[in-house]
Formats: sequence, C-alpha cells, structure tokens
Amino acid sequence: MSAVADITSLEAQARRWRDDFPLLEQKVHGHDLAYLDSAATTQKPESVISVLGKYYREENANIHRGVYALSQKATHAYEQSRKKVADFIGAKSFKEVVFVRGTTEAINLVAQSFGRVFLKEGDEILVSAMEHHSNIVPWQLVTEQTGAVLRVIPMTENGDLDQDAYAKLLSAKTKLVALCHVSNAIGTVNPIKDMIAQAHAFDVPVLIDGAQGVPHTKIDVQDLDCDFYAFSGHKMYGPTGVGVLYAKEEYLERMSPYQGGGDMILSVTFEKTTYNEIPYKFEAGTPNISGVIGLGAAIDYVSQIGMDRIASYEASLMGLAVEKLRDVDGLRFIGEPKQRAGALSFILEGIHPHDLGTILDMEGVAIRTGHHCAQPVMTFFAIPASARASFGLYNNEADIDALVSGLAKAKEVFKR
Amino acid sequence: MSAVADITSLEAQARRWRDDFPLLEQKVHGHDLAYLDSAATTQKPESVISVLGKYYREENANIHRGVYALSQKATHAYEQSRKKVADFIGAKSFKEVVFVRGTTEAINLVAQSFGRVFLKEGDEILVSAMEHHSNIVPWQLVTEQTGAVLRVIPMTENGDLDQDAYAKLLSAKTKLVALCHVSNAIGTVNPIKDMIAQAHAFDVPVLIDGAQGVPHTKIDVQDLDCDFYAFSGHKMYGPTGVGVLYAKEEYLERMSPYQGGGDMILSVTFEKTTYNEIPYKFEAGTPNISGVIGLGAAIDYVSQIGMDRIASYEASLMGLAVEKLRDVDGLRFIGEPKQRAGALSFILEGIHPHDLGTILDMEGVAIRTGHHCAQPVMTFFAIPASARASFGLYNNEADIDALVSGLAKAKEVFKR
Amino acid sequence: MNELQELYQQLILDHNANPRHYGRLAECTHSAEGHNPLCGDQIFLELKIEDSCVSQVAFSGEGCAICKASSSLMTERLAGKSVSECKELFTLFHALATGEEDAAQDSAALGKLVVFSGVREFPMRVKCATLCWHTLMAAFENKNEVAVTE
Amino acid sequence: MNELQELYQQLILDHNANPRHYGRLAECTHSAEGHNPLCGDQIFLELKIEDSCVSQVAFSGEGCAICKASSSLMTERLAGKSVSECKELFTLFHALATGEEDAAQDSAALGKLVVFSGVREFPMRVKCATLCWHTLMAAFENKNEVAVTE
Ligand SMILES: Cc1ncc(COP(=O)(O)O)c(C=O)c1O
Ligand SMILES: Cc1ncc(COP(=O)(O)O)c(C=O)c1O
Repeated sequence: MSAVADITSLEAQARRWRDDFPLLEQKVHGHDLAYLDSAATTQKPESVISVLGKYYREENANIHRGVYALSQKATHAYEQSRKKVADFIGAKSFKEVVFVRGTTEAINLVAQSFGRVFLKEGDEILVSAMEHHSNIVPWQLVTEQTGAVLRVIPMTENGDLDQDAYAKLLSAKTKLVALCHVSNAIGTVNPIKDMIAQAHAFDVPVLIDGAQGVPHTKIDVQDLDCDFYAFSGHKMYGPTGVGVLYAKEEYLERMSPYQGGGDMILSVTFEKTTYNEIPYKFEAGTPNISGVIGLGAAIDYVSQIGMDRIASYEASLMGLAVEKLRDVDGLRFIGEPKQRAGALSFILEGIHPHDLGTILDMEGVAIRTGHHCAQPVMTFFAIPASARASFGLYNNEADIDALVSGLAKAKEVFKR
Repeated sequence: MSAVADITSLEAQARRWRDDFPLLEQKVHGHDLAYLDSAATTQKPESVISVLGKYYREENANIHRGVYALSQKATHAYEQSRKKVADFIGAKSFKEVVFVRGTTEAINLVAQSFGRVFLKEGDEILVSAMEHHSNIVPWQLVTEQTGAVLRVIPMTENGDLDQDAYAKLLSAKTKLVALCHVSNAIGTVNPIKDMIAQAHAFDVPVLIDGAQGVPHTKIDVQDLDCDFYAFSGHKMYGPTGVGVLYAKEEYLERMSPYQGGGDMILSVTFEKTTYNEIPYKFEAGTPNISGVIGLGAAIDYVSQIGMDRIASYEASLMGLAVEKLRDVDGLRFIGEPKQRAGALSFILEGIHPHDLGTILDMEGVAIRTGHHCAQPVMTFFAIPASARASFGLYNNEADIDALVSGLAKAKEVFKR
Repeated sequence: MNELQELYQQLILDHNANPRHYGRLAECTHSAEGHNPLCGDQIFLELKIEDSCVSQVAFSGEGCAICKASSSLMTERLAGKSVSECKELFTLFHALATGEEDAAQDSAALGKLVVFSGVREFPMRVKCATLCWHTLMAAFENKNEVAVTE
Repeated sequence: MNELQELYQQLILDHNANPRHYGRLAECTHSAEGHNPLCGDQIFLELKIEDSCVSQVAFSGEGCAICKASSSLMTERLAGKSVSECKELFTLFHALATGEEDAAQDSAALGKLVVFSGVREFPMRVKCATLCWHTLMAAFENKNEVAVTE
C-alpha cells in the first residue's frame, strides 16, 4: 500500500499542475475527461499555448536571414530554444541539436544521412523486438538501399529485452544499434546506459528512440553516452510538428546532408554547392519556427517543476494503477517488465480492445486501443490489439478510478 | 497614373484587411511598422492565430488512431484541412494532397521518391536560372545519387526565362522540369501553363515551386496541368512548419515512400512491410497537426476575401511601388520582367544592401537584403546582394512611402 | 447509456459471441481479405457463387464485436441471394451505417441488419460494421487486393 | 538617428569609400578567405609575415560599409605588429564589437578602432565588423578553410 500513501501526499501538487492544462477542464459525454493517452500525445500547458499566440502576434518573421529587428527577435527566440534543448538533455553544445518534425523524422534522417556514409552490403543494424514502427521502417528502407541487414534483439515473455541474446548479436559486423529508451506499447524501460556501453565495446554507435523517454525521466546524453537521441515535442507538452535529433558532433560532421535547400548551404552555384556548418546543414528550408519556440516553453515548464519530481510522481501513479488494475477480473497485463514508465497495456477477457475504447470514451476515459504502431509486439504476444493507458504529469488517482469503473461498465454492457 | 487611381479605390478595403493582422500594429524604433518581407514569411491574421489556441485548448489529440471523441475531432479537423487545400488549388481528390513541412521538404520528397523510381544515369532534369536554392540543391543531391544531369534554363537580362532556349533544352533525355511559378528574388511570373504544355509534348512531368505563386494568384492545378505543385503555409498567412505537395495520383502511386514510420504503413513485420494508401504513404509519423489546421484557417481567410481580389489589389500596389521607386535617384531595379508579382529587387548606388537594411529598419521598414537564397540570380546580375521589398494583402501606399523616404534617409546617412 | 445500448444490442452481442458461418469453405469461387488498420480487424471472406447466386459463404479472422457480428449477420443474410441483390444490400447497409441517407424506409429490405443503425453515432466504428461488406464487394471482383477501410 | 550616426561614423564612411590596403600582395606567406553568408560579405586577406611580424597586408572582396571599413582600419593597424600583438587586438576588438565586456578601458589600445563601438547596438551587424578579424585568425593558422561568421 506504499504506492497509495505516496500518491496522497503527491496528489495536492498534481492538482496544481493539472490546472495548467486548459483542455483537461472539458467534459466528454457528460463526464470529466480522464485523458490517459499521453503516449500518443500530451496535452499542453497554458504557458506553451500562449507563447505560440504571442509569437505570431508580436515576433513573427523568418529567421537567420533578416537584418531588421523583427527577424532578429525571431532568430534569437529560435536559437534560444536550441540552447534550452541542449541544456535540458545535457548536450555538450547547441551544435548537437537538430530540429526536425518529430522522432520519426529524426530516425529517418539518421538512417539516410548516417546510412549513406557508414553502411554497406552485409553490415548489420540491430533493432529490438519492441520498437515502434518509426524505429523499424526507416531501417528497412535503408537496408534495401545499401544491402545492410536488419537483426532483431528478442524480447522475453514479461516484455524485457533478452540481454544475453543482445550480447551475442553484437559483432564486428554491427554498424549501429537502434533502440527505444521506453517502449510505447508496453512501457518497458530499457537499461540503455548498459546496452550503450556494450555496443561501444564493439565501437558501435547507438541511436536511442527517446520519444517515450524524455517525457518521463531526466535525460543526460553525456552520461548515457548515446550517439543519437531522438524525441518529439508533442509528447513532452510541446506543440506538434517539432522534434529533436541529438547527435554527437563527430557524427553530424561526417554525415551527408539530408534535405537540400535554403539555410543549409553556404554557397550555391549550379556546379558546386557548399554546405553550412552543423547543425544548420541538417535544417533545410524554413523550419517550424513557432513549434521550436513552443518546445522551448515546454522545456521551461517541465524544468520549473523538475523532471525528477515528475518522474517520481508518475512512478507512484503507475504503482497505483498497476495495483488497482490487478484487481480487475479478467484483466491481463501485456508485458510486466522489470521497470515500467509512462504506459501500461492490457486486454480484458471477452471484450475486444476496440469495443473497450468506445465504451470507455462514453465514460469520459480516453485510452488508446490498437497496435500502437508496434505490430511486432502484438504478434509476439499473439494478440490483434491491446488497450493502453498512458500517463502525464497531470493525471491523478481519479483518472485511474475512472478507468477501473469504465472497465466494470464495459463488462456490464457485454454481459447483458 | 492609373495605378494610383486604382489604389485609392482599393485602399479602404485594404485598410480593413490590415486590421486582421495584430502584429502590424506594433511600432519599430518608434515608427509604424512597414512590413515589406512577405516573400520570406507573411504575417498571420487573428483568425489563424486563434485557431491554434483553440486547437490546443479544446481539441488536441493524436490523429488517425484513436477511437475516443477527442481524437476523432482532431482527425476530422486535420482531414478537413486536406479537403480545403484540395478545393483551394483545384485538385481532383484529397488523395493528391500531401502535408509536409514546407516547399523545401515537398521538393526534396519528389527528388528522392520520384528520383529513385524514375531517374537513371544520363537522364536530364531541367531547372531554371532563377530558382530558389530549395529547387536546386535537392536536384543536385539526387543527381549525385543517380548519375542524372542538371541542365539550366537560362534567363534574359530583364529577368525572364529564355523561352527559345527552353524549347531547345527539352528532349527525350529530359525526365523532369522543375520550375518556380514566381521568382522570390526578382518577382518574375513565369508562363508556366505554356511551359508545362511544352514539356508534356515530350511526356515530361513538371514540378512547380509555388512558394511565391499561391499567395498571390488563384491556382488551378488541373487547368495548369502541372504534375507537382509545392508550397509553404507560412508564406500564405498560415503557420510555420506546414506545407503542401500536390501531386497527380498516378505519380504518387508509383513513387517510393519517403520517410518510414507510423501512419504510413498498413502492416509491419521485421520481414515485410506494406505501405498505406496515398496520401498517407508519404506522411510518416505524427504530422504538424496544429499547423495543418492553421493552414486550413488561412485558406478560409484568403478564400473569404477572394484570391482574385487579392491578386488585383496587389497588382495595383506593385504598379504604384514601381512608379515611386523609379523616381528614386541612383536606384536600379534588379530584373524588370514582363510580369511581376509579390516581390521587387533593387540596389541603390553606393550603398550596400545590407547597410540599407539596417537604416530602413531604424525607420520601421522591414525589407530583406542579401541573396534571397538565390545566389545564381545574384551571380547572373553580377551583384553580391540586393534589397528586396515584397508585399502581402495587408500592405498599402503608406508602406511604400515609408520605403521611399527610408531610401532618402539612407542617402543622407551616407552623404555626411 | 442509451447510445451504448443502441450500439451493442443483444443481437450484436449474441452474434459476436456465437458467430454464424464462421470458418472456411471446402471449395470457393470467390474470396477476399479485409483489413482495418485502425483497430487491427482482419477478416477473410469465402464465397461459392453458382448461377450468379451465393450458394455458400464463410468468414474467418479477428475483429471487434461490431465487426464480427456484422460479418456473421451478413453471411447469414447472403445465402441464396443473387450477386445483384447483394450489391443492392451493400448500398442500403452503407447508407444505414453512415447515416448519409435516411435508411429507415428501407428497414424492411434490411431486415435484422437494422440492428447496426446505432453505429452512425460512432463515426470511428462505422468502418467496423462495413468492413465485411467492402470485403464482399472485393470478393465479387475477385481482385487480389486487400480491402482497406481507412 | 543617434544610433545610426554612432554606427556610421564619418571615419567608417570614409574608409568604406576609400579603403586602405585594398588589393593583392605580390607575394604573401599567409592568407585566408572570410565569408558571411547572411549578407554575402566575402573578403580575401593576404599577409606577409617576417620574423613573426606582419610586414605587409592587403584585403580584397565585396562587403557592406561596416565590413569594408573594418577591413580597411584593421589592415592599417596591423602593419609592423607582431602576431601575438595582433591576437591581443583581436580579443579586444571582439569584446568591443560584441559589447560582452566593457572595452572602454582599453580604448587606448584600440585607438581608432573604437569607432566600431556602435555596432553592439546592432546585433545583426556585429559579424560584419568582426569578419576581417576572424579571417585574420584563420590566416595566422594558414588553414585552408573559409572563415564563416554564422
Ligand atoms: C520560390 C521559393 N521556393 C522555395 C522556398 C522555400 O520555402 P520554405 O523555406 O518554406 O521551405 C521559398 C522560400 O523562401 C521560395 O521563395
Ligand atoms: C517509441 C516511439 N517512437 C517513435 C514514435 C514516433 O513519434 P512521432 O510520431 O512523433 O514521430 C513514437 C510515437 O508514437 C513512439 O512512441
């Protein structure tokens, strides 16, 4: 019952945080909204939303190329966000922070720009059995282009990666390991620091898909020593359409450009084009300026609360959720990993997840049902789909209770 | 003086439009802001700005994969924007509308996804001498990858494309023509309908870089019969980080996917991945949802005024600007094309454009100075940089007067 | 609760729990696969068509209650019908499920299938009810494509 | 107008109109190219260094008034200075232009170069003033890289 004790002491502060999120005040089908789909996208605090409006009402201009005051302000705000990101994840320099659309684009960028330079026929890329499609398909595309081969780190029944198998898969042929920090489908927290060290023993760089890592835990890329770390703004209280690729300077310098266009060049003639310095070499065209500035505001928001406090609050909440759901008859967890963050997945006997999703929605409870863009995980557990509840810093015990009573309601509907 | 007569009759309505743009109310260095850099990015009407806030406060959820009410609302709003875009540019179907970050990404997408399938060694791609870097560098990258060759349609002294040379460049070797609708550097409106027809006579598809076309003229892609049309939201009163690739269905169907990840797949296993239908095949990962919805609001905004009215008002304004600038001693237009829209470029004898930019800024006049991401145009006119004034529907005679008197001020500063 | 009861009517729950015509045919002339990527519904439909009439039909696969019940009730309904009658039913059913037209007047023709009128209140579930019908149309054309509802 | 006059002082306008040491050297021991992609400023710097001292210096290229005047005033200043003195001047000038430190106390050492103190009010123009100095540092190292200010 320690989880319950913790939660009560934390409940008060969480209630204050929740007030920062205007969307959560709405009623859905006459019920208070219990938003339990933060792994898909988080809600946004008022401070992030209003910075977007302020940007367009007071500061909007294109960046990097204007001498006038407005463009200068916009450029400053944009580059300040880059510094905030660098500080937030512990990067050595702002040069290691490339702004992209989201995790998916970050991984595609690495697959292409690293792949073209570093991969050749017969080389191996290791991914894990619990990856999101965004950390599978870009590698499949690059293997088609280069003749490199995709190998898969298997998963155990409880939803952890098989570390013995991983150790055996690493070899001189391995050219990259691409791995999620936290699984979006089942919530597993992978021992990435350890796995990175093992890969480095073979001189193999490691890309971490941090889409579900950054929102839930303090990241220090230098401590982790990862070579690439990718994440999405919209999953960490920031706007849609912006994300980050962190990459070590040595790799960015050696990688080929990704997209060509304005801002990523030093000089262009039809005969010869010289590329700009990093990180600009990888940011072609007008970026999502307001999105980047909004991401900066999101970082300000979570930093002010403190990632450690967020992590410990969410851990208590997760403990409570597991406790309460374990008591639900006919509920089976999909994956019970050693360490879990952000999301938990389950199925309810006799009720398809999709039907569950509809019934819960009628009760004001928003969860995700389906394959969560991780079909191989579904195949592994031999289910067509699962129900997933995932948490943000604004969730509380009432949300979990709404979920539990929604499940009871679903059973009622199906037992008529 | 007909331009002046026109303008006075239009001035009143323009004043009403201008009130829709909150940023334009600001003072810069104690002067009213004369924002003459819309070719870099336009300001946004209040209706676009507030739709972003409304989205995040009331509707935010990830799209396409949720059964709950909120996700349904967000999906609906996102897909409604796609329909608005299709209607706005006269596409046959929403399937021909792919959302991207901007013009630059749209062109890179075509270069890679069309290029991988349709280009081989010795094939020729035609671009023009007045292209933005975004319509040069992606093709340079793809020629490196495929062995295809870039050929350049030359320009005449006045800044029009050399149509005779174009006719001679087209051949059986040509696999694609990539051409701007309107030049961002000198404002030339190209006779694209005609040039497309000529290319089609050789069965050559044509990509139009419409970044500077869409904001200034009504587009009908079926009437133009272009195969690809690319544009940016932020240059047509919409948010940053969103743009559109229009492409004929037959090409989208045959092109290889661009980025891999969530949403662009039907099914994934480690052995085999099946791609989703168009346009989703080209939209990997969570898109810029709020950006897309904001673009829809921008389309609503300009449609309500009417693109034809905007075009004719801007034409009068341009006429007036040319008239007044012609009277400025020592001013030389860079390019005097037959038809000009949106932007005009000039230099002032004895004053570097960059110094001009700073002095004008102190007078509240925001223009762009530099190479405008079109270095080959600067090289052609043998100048290191130019000053560019560009217009939006909110500009008026007062803005032009502020520019003219700013030029006088610059001369004063330099004549001391 | 009313809308939910309307959606999950007893008949639907019953066909979900005990689907009719579930399985494979020994021999079939037409078949197709249907897939709803949103929720992972996936069904296989097999038909034996003789003299332009559906003489035998079976479905298999995985799906939510709406999808399974719709498949079950559809297959129950098809046996003996001519292909053109089936196509008319498709049109009626589609109108019913999407609520695009007032299908009430055709309730006689639809028979038991009106039980699905509740889905129109649940836009994200319409595809669950219509998946089997789209798959049927694909089977008639014997295209080797997967019918997709998204 | 005050800030503008501060930026475009008579001395700057004069050196812009009549740049000193403009051209190429017949022979040089060190050289570098500097480039500011923002406005297209591009300068070439050539040095003859003998006994660790700058004996000759010349610049050429295209640039705005600030860039040209700064190059002109810099080259005027360098002749006869030792490499290490030049490096000290770079540090002082950089501090002056960026306004990061109060450079007033070093105005004696900077001499005429204090004329550029006005640029600190124009962040986008700081690079115009410092481009030639960055190029000088690159020339000392004789790296074959282009010095870039962005
Ligand atoms: C003609 C032209 N093409 C392409 C672009 C690139 O657009 P974006 O930076 O929005 O990708 C621009 C914008 O500067 C442009 O004017
Ligand atoms: C683990 C993981 N990786 C990648 C992604 C893709 O992120 P995005 O859709 O923002 O590109 C997600 C989001 O669903 C995710 O959870």
